[in-house]
Amino acid sequence: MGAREEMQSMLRMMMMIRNFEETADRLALRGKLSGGIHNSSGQEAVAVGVMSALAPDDVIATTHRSHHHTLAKNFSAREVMAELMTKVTGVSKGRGASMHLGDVARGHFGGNGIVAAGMGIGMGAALGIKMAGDKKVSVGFVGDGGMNTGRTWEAINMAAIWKLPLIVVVDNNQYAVETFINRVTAGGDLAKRASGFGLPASTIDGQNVIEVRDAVAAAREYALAGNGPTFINMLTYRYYGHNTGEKGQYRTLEEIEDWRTHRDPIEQFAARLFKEGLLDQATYDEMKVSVEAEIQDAVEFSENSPHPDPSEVMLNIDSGKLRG
Amino acid sequence: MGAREEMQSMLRMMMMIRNFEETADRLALRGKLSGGIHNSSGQEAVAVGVMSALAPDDVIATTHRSHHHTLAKNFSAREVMAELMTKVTGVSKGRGASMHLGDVARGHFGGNGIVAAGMGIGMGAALGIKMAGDKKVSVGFVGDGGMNTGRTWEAINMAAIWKLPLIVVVDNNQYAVETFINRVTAGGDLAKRASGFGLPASTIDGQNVIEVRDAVAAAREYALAGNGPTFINMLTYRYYGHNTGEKGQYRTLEEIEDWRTHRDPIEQFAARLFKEGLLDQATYDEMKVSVEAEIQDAVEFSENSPHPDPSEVMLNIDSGKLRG
Amino acid sequence: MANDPSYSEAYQSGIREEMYRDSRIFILGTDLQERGGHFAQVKGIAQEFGGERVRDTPISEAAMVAAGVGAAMYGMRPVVDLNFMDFSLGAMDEIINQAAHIRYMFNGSVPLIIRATSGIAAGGAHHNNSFESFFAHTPGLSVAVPGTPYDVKGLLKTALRADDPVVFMMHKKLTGIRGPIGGPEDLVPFGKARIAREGADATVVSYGYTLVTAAKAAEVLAAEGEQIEIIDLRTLFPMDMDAVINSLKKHGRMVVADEAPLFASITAEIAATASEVAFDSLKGPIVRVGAQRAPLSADPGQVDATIPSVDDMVAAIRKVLSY
Amino acid sequence: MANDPSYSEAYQSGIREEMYRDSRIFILGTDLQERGGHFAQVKGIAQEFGGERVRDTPISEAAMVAAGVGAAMYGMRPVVDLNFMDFSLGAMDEIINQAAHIRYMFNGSVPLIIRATSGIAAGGAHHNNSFESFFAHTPGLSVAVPGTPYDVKGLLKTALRADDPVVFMMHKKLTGIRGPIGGPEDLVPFGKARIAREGADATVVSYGYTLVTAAKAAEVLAAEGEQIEIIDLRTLFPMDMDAVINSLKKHGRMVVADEAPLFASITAEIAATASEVAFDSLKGPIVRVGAQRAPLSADPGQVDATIPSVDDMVAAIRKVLSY
Ligand SMILES: Cc1ncc(C[n+]2csc(CCOP(=O)(O)OP(=O)(O)O)c2C)c(N)n1
Ligand SMILES: Cc1ncc(C[n+]2csc(CCOP(=O)(O)OP(=O)(O)O)c2C)c(N)n1
Ligand SMILES: [Mg+2]
Ligand SMILES: [Mg+2]
Repeated sequence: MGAREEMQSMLRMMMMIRNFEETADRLALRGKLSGGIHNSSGQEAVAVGVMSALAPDDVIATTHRSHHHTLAKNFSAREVMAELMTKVTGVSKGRGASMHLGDVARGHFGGNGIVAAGMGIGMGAALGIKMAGDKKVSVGFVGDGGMNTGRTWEAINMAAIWKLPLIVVVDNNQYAVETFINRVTAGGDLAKRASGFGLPASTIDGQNVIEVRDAVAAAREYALAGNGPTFINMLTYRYYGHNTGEKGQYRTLEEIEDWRTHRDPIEQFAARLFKEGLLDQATYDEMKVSVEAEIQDAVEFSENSPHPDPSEVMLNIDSGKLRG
Repeated sequence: MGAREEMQSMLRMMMMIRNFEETADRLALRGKLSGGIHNSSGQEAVAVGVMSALAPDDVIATTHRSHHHTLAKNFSAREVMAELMTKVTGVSKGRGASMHLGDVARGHFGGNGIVAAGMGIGMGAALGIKMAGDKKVSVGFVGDGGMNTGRTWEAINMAAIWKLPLIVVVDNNQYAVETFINRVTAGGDLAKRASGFGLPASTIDGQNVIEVRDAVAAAREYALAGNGPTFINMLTYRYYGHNTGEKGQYRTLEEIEDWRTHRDPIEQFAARLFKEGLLDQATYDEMKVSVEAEIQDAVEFSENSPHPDPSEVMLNIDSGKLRG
Repeated sequence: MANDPSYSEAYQSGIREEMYRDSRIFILGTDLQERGGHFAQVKGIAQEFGGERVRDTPISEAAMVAAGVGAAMYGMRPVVDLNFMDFSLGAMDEIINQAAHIRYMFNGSVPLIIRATSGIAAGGAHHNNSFESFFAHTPGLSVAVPGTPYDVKGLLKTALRADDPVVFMMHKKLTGIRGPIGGPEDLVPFGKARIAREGADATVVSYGYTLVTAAKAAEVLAAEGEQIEIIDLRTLFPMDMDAVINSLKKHGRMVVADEAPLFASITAEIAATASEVAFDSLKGPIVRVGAQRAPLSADPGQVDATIPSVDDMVAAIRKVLSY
Repeated sequence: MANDPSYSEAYQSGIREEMYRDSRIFILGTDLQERGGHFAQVKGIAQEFGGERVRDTPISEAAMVAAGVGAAMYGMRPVVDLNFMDFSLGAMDEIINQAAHIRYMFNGSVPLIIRATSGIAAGGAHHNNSFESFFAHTPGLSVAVPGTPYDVKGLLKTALRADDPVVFMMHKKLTGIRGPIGGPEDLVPFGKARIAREGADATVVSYGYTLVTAAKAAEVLAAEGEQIEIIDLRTLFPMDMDAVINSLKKHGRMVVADEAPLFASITAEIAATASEVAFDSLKGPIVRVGAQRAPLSADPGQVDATIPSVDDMVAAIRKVLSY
């Protein structure tokens, strides 16, 4: 893939995620999904930048806010939207909904309802990769809120001493529900906190998809060379409430507007591509149209898909090999 | 108390702890205790230095290896030895044995069978102190092994953001059972790890009782002034196995001999007092005799004390106020 | 009824009154100050008492409970609010090994409440565990499972005035139900069940949202002339086995129901003990109703298929009526 | 018998053979390499297979289990050795919310063994919890509780060849018992109880060390001419209720025993289900035997007073014999 195509496809993926999220949130507000969602709008560059640096069979494990990661890992809008509606055609066959997107066979070791649990699983996957002698990496996503969960540091320490091919990505939108990071997180820069655990750690602009991609690509090389894990704190922002419908007073409208206006990852990236001659208006407009069509198709597909059969709740709980 | 008396009493306390531990270990090997013990010989300066800087009603919470902390907090050799024999006259009325020494009313919030759990309780005590508006501090002891337990960092972060009057003391004897700290702890100096959590952190010589005392005294002032917690990593060494009878191959006899010969906290301190004219041979000899007598009395007392009544196992499980 | 306080408001009312009464009481947990907790359980309380007594924490469940344990030992009366009971998994050592065992060893009391919302609703496998049996099994812990606004407030008050660790489990699907509540001194004792509905033909023993299912089943059967008694346990430990046995002795027919996976759930304890103690009164076996042994799907239809329905409950009651 | 392998050696034998058979199997935990674990369960294994396949970990129970979960999802077959089951409290989310639920949602198998020593002995309250009922209650988990060296090895092999998370609980006080073990292909299936002693007059259902107590009680009663059958469950989930019911049907007299605090223990499940299923066979109520509801004291006399004694067991059996 040439640079132009690659850049355009990254841009399109971000646009698709944005459209997906805003569409899903609207559907949730209208009661069309199985519960609310955790909207990732504003954080697209993290997801797309990370995945752009990974190989298709690298592993990811993530959080309750994972639509963007999942779509960027090339799960189709159809199967993600269908999962939000808990349809059998969904990523998790309708059993997971918004928080539990995953498919082990495709290297997606799951979203997670439990803060920071996914990162630990990502660490375990990295151990699996190392034990199997494979040339892959595992990415563990965690939020800023997960920086205060003890298991996070257990996992990072373990990855560091064992030099596991793990990349810890902090999808740092600076808030955990209503709680601003600095209110509950001592010590300032998270990269400094992480570096005390003996692994390379940096803080980067999570709104700049190229910066994200390059940082992850470097970390991946480092891991594949047997050097172990890397910690990357990506500063980003979520535009909507923690979950569907939430309208908190814990941050100002000005703050949100400021990020939207001056640091939007999609607008920034599009502007850059325009400037560098890698994108023209017609292509951009076309992208918008095709993204809109893709999401509408996903909604239709999902609405037309059936829910899982209630009678199947006892299927696939275990392998059956230990049944009495 | 004059400097001479204070110094001598610190020295005597260290000597008493040493004698206590070696006596207890011998008793354990002869099956005279209720199980084995975690011998703290070699780590006396940590316990005595810390307690010398505290007020009597400051709170401590500690680990499975806590005889030295408990004795230094002025619990008598009698009641500690009796507890090791699970006698009713013991610190915990015979219910705790070696790992569970504690008496809440006297500011000892307990040894702990669970690595790093005591430190968390110490943090909670510091919160209690702050909420009550009292002028006290809480000391949470934790081993080097506990530096890799997630809850440790949760507690430290919480203490830091809330500026709790907590002093985290790492009783760092460099081994967790058979495991040398550097094999399992990434990032080198623990003080660096801790400083990423936004609190003053230092590594000091845990064999130097005055250095320990002064560091804790400073941390105490800092906490009482409302500035919050301090982390102090105290380098020390245990002379015996992890528990009674253990003779591992995980460290060399030379290493042990080296610490015993060149860094023994008691010998170093005695030599210093001799040199500074704060101790003479007659007093020192007298101390040895009186310590020996004290420990022998403790053993006799304990042996002559009864075990708790088996019929009382259902007493004092709860306050009774919620019984049906 | 429409003007009665909700289940969450009952909690607010109880905690507010007690916080005025006793300055040692304080609350800590995530997202309590502005949001008022994920179930509005402490809505407005931070505004009234300030950020020192309603503390927003980092996402550090172990440290949250440890903070509560240590502060309680020191003499304060903390309420650790975990929002969802599932998150207690991150603090199990602090709850089970520490909070529950301290008094026994160190002779200090631990007046600590661990509140969380529990029970089965939407949200999938990680937010819908049923840990009642874990906590009720643990020596040193008491477990409250209020089924009405009145009991939320009254049990909370009792817990806040005792000196012991209490796990306080409120049911998600009861969050919005309304009903009368008591005044400042209306305490509900632990270990005293409530007869939620009287009836002479058979008894359903339950708690939490399953009481609603049982009530619907009782209505169905009332139409057929069967009078079903419903016992609301209110606390799982201590458990009011006397109330259970007394009811059983009236007619010898009993169903025990909740929505935890059936195997080794708290219903087993009730059925086993009642079968042993009141064996001679039994007209036939006690029948247990519970959830299927499956992680909880996020799909609403599958949720309904996993937990007991009104039909399941009616069938179980009919079975004991058939003896 | 004196030359037979011990319970710990049976484990070593099983893990060694399986590690040769399947290179995906590896072990992680604290102090495994030199010490061989706190119960010598893996003594010599690191020397044989090296430090990559027997990994000494930091004291990070959550990360230990998470490492196992992720590696298992990736296709390896980790054994996470917690040494003491009590330390599982630090990894409860990883065990219950993660390991047990992943297959259901994400369609990947989690061939993970969580081994630890459990049961009541010395050491005090923090090292003597009984969590059998917690794990057996959790959908997605299986629980093995071998009572003999043979079953240690045979159940371990079965677990290592399946694709599911298994909690493998070995009893402290059985660590040194000796007995025959099977060869490389002698597997013991899950969910098949063992008749540890045959008898026609009454049955004791149990597992772990309590089997020893039961055997002693049976000897006492044999002197009086009573033939007591003892069923060793071997796994708590799946549970061989058929074996329990079949034995019960022979005579209608049953005791269910273990040493967990009685309230809401696994004995409740067995008694409740057996009472329900085989109601008509019962000569009288099933009697449960368990520990008192107290944290465990470190005093040996108090330990004995907390858990069931041979006398307690004899008394319970006499009670059912009296029907
Ligand atoms: C262990 C645990 N505690 C609490 C929660 C409730 N909770 C869900 S999301 C969330 C905030 C997470 O913040 P962050 O990690 O920054 O992720 P973000 O929502 O910002 O993407 C909280 C507290 C949870 N799911 N798990
Ligand atoms: C959570 C937990 N995991 C494992 C253990 C078993 N264990 C007891 S002491 C110990 C080593 C502790 O090392 P450290 O913290 O350095 O204390 P030390 O023994 O050196 O004083 C271990 C692993 C435990 N008690 N608790
Ligand atoms: Mg965030
Ligand atoms: Mg150590």
